Amino acid sequence: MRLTLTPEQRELREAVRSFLAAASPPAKARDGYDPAVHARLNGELGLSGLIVPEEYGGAGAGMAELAVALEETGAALLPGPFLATAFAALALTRAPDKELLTGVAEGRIAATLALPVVPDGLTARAEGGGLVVRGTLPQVLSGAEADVLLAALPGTPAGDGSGAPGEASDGGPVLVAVDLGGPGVTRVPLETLDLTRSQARVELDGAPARVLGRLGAEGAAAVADLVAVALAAEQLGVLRASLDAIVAYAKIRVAFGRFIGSYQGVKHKLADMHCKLEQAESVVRYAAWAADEDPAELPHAAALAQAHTGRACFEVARDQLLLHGGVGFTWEHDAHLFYKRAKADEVLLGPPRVHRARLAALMEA
Amino acid sequence: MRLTLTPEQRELREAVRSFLAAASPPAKARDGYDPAVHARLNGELGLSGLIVPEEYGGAGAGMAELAVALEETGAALLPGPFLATAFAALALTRAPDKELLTGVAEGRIAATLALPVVPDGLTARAEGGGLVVRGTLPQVLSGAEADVLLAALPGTPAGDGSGAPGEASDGGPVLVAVDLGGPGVTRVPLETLDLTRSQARVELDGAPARVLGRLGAEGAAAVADLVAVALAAEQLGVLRASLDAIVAYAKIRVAFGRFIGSYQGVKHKLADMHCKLEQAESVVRYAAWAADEDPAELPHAAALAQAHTGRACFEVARDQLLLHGGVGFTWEHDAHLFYKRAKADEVLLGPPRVHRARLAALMEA
Amino acid sequence: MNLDEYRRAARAWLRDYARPGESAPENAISHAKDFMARLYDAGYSGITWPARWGGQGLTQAEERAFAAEARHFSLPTYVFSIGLGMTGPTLVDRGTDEQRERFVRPLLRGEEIWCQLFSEPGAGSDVAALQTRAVRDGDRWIVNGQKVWTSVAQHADWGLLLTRTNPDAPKHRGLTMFVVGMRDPGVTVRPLKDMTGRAHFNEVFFDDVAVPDAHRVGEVDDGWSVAVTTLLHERLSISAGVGMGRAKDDPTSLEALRRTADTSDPLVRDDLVELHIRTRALALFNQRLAQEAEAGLFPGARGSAAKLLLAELTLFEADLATRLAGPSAVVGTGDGEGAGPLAHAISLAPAMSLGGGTNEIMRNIIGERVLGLPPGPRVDKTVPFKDLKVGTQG
Amino acid sequence: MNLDEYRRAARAWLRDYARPGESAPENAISHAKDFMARLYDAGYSGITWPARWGGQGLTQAEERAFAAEARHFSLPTYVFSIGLGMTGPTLVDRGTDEQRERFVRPLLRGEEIWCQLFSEPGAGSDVAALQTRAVRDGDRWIVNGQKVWTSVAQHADWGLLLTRTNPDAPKHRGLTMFVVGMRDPGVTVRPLKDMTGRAHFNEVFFDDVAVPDAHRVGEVDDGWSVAVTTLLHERLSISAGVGMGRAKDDPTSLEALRRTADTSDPLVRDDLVELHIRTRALALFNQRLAQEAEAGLFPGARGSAAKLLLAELTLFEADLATRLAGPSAVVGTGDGEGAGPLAHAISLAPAMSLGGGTNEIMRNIIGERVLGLPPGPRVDKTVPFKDLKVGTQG
Repeated sequence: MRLTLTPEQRELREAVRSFLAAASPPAKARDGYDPAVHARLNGELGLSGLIVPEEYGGAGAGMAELAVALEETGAALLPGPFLATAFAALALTRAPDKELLTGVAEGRIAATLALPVVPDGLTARAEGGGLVVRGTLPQVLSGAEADVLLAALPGTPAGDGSGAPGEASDGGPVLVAVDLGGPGVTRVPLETLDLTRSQARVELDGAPARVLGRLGAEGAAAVADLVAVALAAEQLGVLRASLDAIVAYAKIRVAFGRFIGSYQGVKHKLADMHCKLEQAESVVRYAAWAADEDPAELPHAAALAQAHTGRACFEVARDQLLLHGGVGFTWEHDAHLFYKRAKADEVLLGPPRVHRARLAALMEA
Repeated sequence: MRLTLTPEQRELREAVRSFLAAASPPAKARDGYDPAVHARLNGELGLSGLIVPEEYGGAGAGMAELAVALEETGAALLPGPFLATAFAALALTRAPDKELLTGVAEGRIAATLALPVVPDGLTARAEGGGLVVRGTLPQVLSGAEADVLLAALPGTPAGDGSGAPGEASDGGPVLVAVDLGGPGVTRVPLETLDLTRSQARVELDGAPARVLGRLGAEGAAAVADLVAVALAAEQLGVLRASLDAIVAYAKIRVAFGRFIGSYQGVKHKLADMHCKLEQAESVVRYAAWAADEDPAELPHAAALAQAHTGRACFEVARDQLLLHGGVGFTWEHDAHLFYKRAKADEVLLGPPRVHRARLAALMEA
Repeated sequence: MNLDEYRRAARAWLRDYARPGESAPENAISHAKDFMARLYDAGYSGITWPARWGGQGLTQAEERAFAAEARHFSLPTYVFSIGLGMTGPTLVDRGTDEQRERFVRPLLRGEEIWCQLFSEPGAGSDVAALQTRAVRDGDRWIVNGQKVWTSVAQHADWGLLLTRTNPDAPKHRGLTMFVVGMRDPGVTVRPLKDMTGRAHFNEVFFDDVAVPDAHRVGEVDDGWSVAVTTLLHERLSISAGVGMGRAKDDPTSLEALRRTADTSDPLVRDDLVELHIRTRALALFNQRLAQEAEAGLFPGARGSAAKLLLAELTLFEADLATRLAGPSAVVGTGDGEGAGPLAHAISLAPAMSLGGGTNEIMRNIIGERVLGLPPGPRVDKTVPFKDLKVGTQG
Repeated sequence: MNLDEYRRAARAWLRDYARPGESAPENAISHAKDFMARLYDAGYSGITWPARWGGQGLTQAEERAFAAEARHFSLPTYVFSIGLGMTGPTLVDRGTDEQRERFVRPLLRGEEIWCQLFSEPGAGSDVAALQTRAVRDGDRWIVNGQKVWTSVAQHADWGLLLTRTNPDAPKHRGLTMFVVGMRDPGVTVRPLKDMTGRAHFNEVFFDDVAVPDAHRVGEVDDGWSVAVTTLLHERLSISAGVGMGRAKDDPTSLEALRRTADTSDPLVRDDLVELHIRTRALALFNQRLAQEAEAGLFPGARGSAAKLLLAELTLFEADLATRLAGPSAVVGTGDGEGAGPLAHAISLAPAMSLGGGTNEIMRNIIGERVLGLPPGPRVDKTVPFKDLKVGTQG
C-alpha cells in the first residue's frame, strides 16, 4: 500500500497548484464558473483526460493522480464542472464509450453523473427506434453547465415490456447518456449554499438517451465507491486550504498586543485541525490506492474516506471561519466560501450517515 | 418549576458539607467504609431518615432535599451504603414497610436495592409457609455492607404454580425484602474500579423473603426513575468536586514560570467544564422537582438527568485528572478517585445508552 | 400594586397592543416608533430607569415580570434595542445632566434611534485597540476613522462613539467617548454584507466629523471606563435574552427536525436525543439563571456561560439539521427565493459565536471572572499605543 | 546485501530466536540480557550507531526494515528501551570518547541497563524547572534531590541525570548533565504506585551522591542542550512506535469489542464504526509517516500529532468499552484477580496522555514547530532560577 506521492505525482500537484494560483484563486471562486479557465485546465494541463485511457486520447492515469488534481481544485474552490466531469469519467471506466471519452479527454465535453449512482425516479422506454428517459433529477451537480448527463438506470429483466434497456438481463443498472442540450430536457438552475459550484434540477420528458453499457449491481457499486473517493480528495484539498488560510491569518492578526496564533486558545485548536489534516490525507491516499490496486478493499476504503474526510473537512472549515473572528463572517472574506463548499460536499452523496452505515455493514461482513 | 435551593435546603447543604469536610473528606474515601461515620451521618444529621415519612420517624423530605444531601456525599466520595440505602428508601416510598422504614430512619438498617429495578434471574417460591428466593445477583451496590436487600420480583398471575408472590395478580413486580445476614445468602465481595464504594455478588439459595407490597409495572418504573434522579444528584456532586479540585490546583501549580490556570489551554477547558456544571445542576434540580411535584414529567426528567449528568460527570472527572498532569496519575493523589467513581456511576444503572434510548422512546410518545 | 397585579396589567396591555407572532420588519420604522410611544405612555419603557430622566423608577422585579410576559409576543422594538440595552443605560450612569435631559426621554419614547460605535476592523475582541482618532479643536473634536459591525446604524439618529484621543498613552488610557449625530456631515453609513448574503450590520466612516465637547461622555482619555459600563450592559442584555425565545419557524429546532427527519432510523433518533439533551440542558440553565435573578442574585459573568453554550448549540443544530437532510439542505427550489431555510441557517449559525464576544473571549471571562483563574501575561497594558502592534500586520 | 536480502535475513533470524507473542516479563532480566547479547552478536543492536562504538554503522533504511520485521514478534527488550532509545544516542552524540568507549558497547550488548533522570515532582511538562542540585567538590559533584516517573530504575546500572548547578542563572542556563551509577551510595529507588494500583515507574532519591566530573556529559551549565538531544530521541522513539502494535488481548480494541458488544443494536454498531474510523485513520497516518521515513523524510514534530491522536484514541476506546459493557465493566469476579480487564484499561488509559509530554505540550509543539505559530510570551527565560516561581505554590 502506497500512502506517499511519487515524484511524478508531486510534479502534477505543483503544476495544477501553480496554474490555479494564477488562474483561479479562491477569491475568484465567488464569481462562479469561468469556461476559459476550464478550457485552459483541460487544454494546457490535460486535466480532464487524466484518467481517460490512452486509447481514447487520455493520460491513462489512476485515482492516485486524479486525487492529487482534485485536492488542488478543491483547495482553490474551483468553480465549474470539473468534479462532475471526473465523476462521469469514473463511471465511463465501467462502460467505456469512445465518443464521450474522447470528448472528455479533449476537453470538448463537460459531463455530469446523476447521483446517487442509481437515482430514483427515472424511467426509460423504447420509442421510435431509440430509448427515451422520463423523470426528474432534483439536484444535478453542474447540471446547468454540463453538456451530457450520465445516469445509471435500474435495469429490468429482458423481455419485460416496460421498455428498460434490454441489455440488462440481470436486472442490474445500465449506464445511459442524455444530451443536456437536446430535446425533452429542462434545466432549472438552483440557488446553492455553495456559491462556487452550481447545481440544477433536470427534468427529462422523453429525452433521447443512448445506452453506453451494462454496469450491473457490482459495477454500479464500484462507480459509487470511485465517486466517493474522488469527492474525498476534493474535501482533503478544501480542508488543507482552510487550515492554511487560518494559520496564515493567526500569524499576522494581533489581539491584545500579541499575534492570535500565540494564544493557546487558538494554537491548540489549530493543532487539532492539523491532526485532522494528517489523518485525512492518509485516508485519502489509502482510498486512492485501493481504487487503483485493490478492488476488494475499495468498498471499505471508499466508505472510510467519506465517513472520515467529509466530517473532518467540515469541522476544519467551520473552525477556520470561527477563528477568523468577525472578518470571517463578512461576505467579502473567503472564509465562508470554504465553509459552504465543505458543507455542500459533506452532503453531496447523501446524508453522511449513509457512509457510516455502509462501514457498519462492511464490518459485519 | 423551582430550580434554585430554598434557604432550608441551603442550610441542609451547609450542614452536610461541613460534617463531611471534617469526618470524611475525599482523601479518606480510599480507606473505604467507616461505619462510625455512617452512624454519625444518620444520627447527628438524620440523613438516612431524610426522605422517610414522618409517621415512620423520618424527616418526610422530598427528592429536592435528598438531592442536596447526595450532591455532598458525592462530592466527598463518601464510602459505604448511604446511596444504596437511599435507593432502598426510594423503593419503599412505593411499598411502605414500617419495620424497614423505621430502621432506616433510625440509622439501624443499611439496605440496598437489586438493580436494575426488576433484575433478571431471581425466582421466588412458596416453601414451608413462607417465601424463598433463588438466583444470583451479579452486582449489588454495597451488597457486603447492607443488612437488607430489596428486590422487585417479576410477579406472575395468581394461581400460577411457579410460586411467585400471589399478590401480583396483574403480573407486575412485587417488592420483597431479604435479610442479607440470614440463611441461604452468600455474599462475595467484588474487586471494584471505584475504591470508595463496594459491590458484591449475592447468591440466594432458598433465602427467606418477605413481601412488602405490589409495585406493579408503573410503580417499578417510578422507582427506577427515582433511583436515576438520586444517582444524578450524586454525579452532580462528583462533577462539582472534580472541577473545584482542578480549579484550585490551576491556581497554585506553576509551569514555565506561570500558574497553569493562566494558560488558555487550561483556562478554556476549565471554562467548558464549568458550563457542564451549570447545566448539570440545572438538570438535576429540574429532575428533583419533577420527582417531588410532577409524576407525569418524571420519566422524561429522570432519563434526561442520567443521559446528561452521567456523561458530563465522567468527562469533567476525566479532564480534571488529565489537567493535573503526572501527579494526577499517582495512587496517592485523589484525582483518580473521582475519575473512577464517575465511571462507576456512569454505568451503574446499565450501559449509558439505555437512558438515551429511554429518552428517544419518550420523545416518540 | 403588587407584582402579580403588575404582571396581570402588563399581560392585559400586551394583549391589547402587541400581537403574538407579530414580525418586526426593520423598515417599518414609523410603526416601531408609534409602538414605542405607546409603550412609554403605558409606563413600560425604562421600567428600572430613574423617574427624573423619564423612566419608571421601579425594580428589576417589575422589569423581569414585564419581560416574562412580553416573551409571548414579538414586539417591534428591534431598532431601539441598542439604545435601551446599552447606550441609554450608559448615559444614565455616566452622562452629564444636560446629556441625560437631552437624550434619555426621546430614547425611551422612541423618538430617536441609537447605535453603538466601538468595534473596528482592527479591533474586534480587543476593542481597546481601536484607531479612530478624535483631535481637539477648541470646543469641539474632529473625528476620523472607521467603525464596523454597527447594528441599526442606517436608522440611527445618534451613536455612542469611542475614539482614541491620546496615542502616546497605553491603549486603555487614551480613549474618549462621545455622542455623535449620525446625520452630521462626514458620517457615512454603508451596509455590510455578511456571509448569509444579507446586511445585518453596517460599516460607518468618519471623515472630519465635528463633535461638540458638550457631547463628550466622561473625562478626556477616560473613555475606556465608560465603554466598560456599556459592555457590561451589553452582556447583561444578551445573557438575559439568551435561549429564552426562538423563531417559531426555525428549521433546525428539535420540533422541526422531528417533523422532517427520518425517525425510523435509530441513528437519527439518537441524533435527535442529543439535540434534545443539549437544548433542554441549556434551557433549564437559563431558567435557573432567571429564577436566581428574580431572587436578586444576578448572573454576572456566569451569563457568559449561557452565551457560549447557545453559540455552540446554534452551530450544532444547524450542522445536524443539514446532515440529517442530506443533499437538499444546500439548495433552494430554483424559484429565486434563495438557497432554502437550512442553507440560510447554516450560513447564519456562526453569527452567535462571533457577535457579542467570540467563544474564546467567553471562555476567558468564565475562567477569570467565574472561576477566578489568573489572567495571562499582558503585553499591551503599559506600552504607548503608538508603539503597540494592533490589527492585522503584514 | 541489498535491503530485501537484509530484511529476509532479519526475518529468518527472528524466526529462529524470537517467538511471536512472546511476553517480556520485567523480572526476567537474565533472559532479557541473554537475548540482547544474541541480538548484538547477530548485528541487530545499534543498527544505525557508529561502528567505532559498537554499532553497525548502517542506515535508517536497515533500521526500519528490521523494525518492520520485529513488529511481528514480541522481543524481551523492554528494560533496554531507555538506553537504546534515549540515553545511548545522547552519549553517542554528546559524550566524550572515554564515555562512549566505556558505556556504549555494554549498553548495546545488554550488559548494562540504563534509566533517564529528568522529571521531578515540581518539573513535569516544564522539565527545565528542576531543582535537584549538584555542587562541585574538587573533581567530583555532590548531588541531592528527587526524580520521579523513572522507568526501569529498579533494574538500572546507570542513569542519565539532569541537575541544577547554577541557581543564579536563568533556568535553562544553569543545568548540567551527568551519568550516575544507580548502585552508588545515597541513591534510593522506590516504586511509585500509580492509579492502576501497580508500579510502572519509580521515584529516585539522591542523598549526597558523589559523581566524578569525568561522568559529566557536555559542559557545565550547558546540560539543557544535552537534554534537548535526549528529548528529541525520546520523541522519535515514541512516535516511531506509536500505534504500530498493540497487545493482542486488549479488551478495548475494536476486535475485542466486536466480539463482546451487542452488535444487534444499531447504536452499538455506530459506536464501533466511530472507533473503527479513528483507529484506521490513525493507523494509516502512522503507516504514512513510516513510509515517508523509509523514503528519508523524517517526521520530526509531526510525530507529536501521532502521539496526541494515540493519547486521545486510548482514552476514547477505554471509555467506549466501559460504556458498551455497562455495570460489569467496573468490577472483577471476586476471585482476587483484581477489578477486571476493562477496569484496568480505564485506569491505564490516561497514561498515554500524560507520559512523554501531555496533550497540551503536544499541541504546543504541533502549533509552533509544525505550523510555525508564534510562541506565547515567556516569563521564565531570563529571570534567575532562584527568583522564579516553580512547582506548586501555597
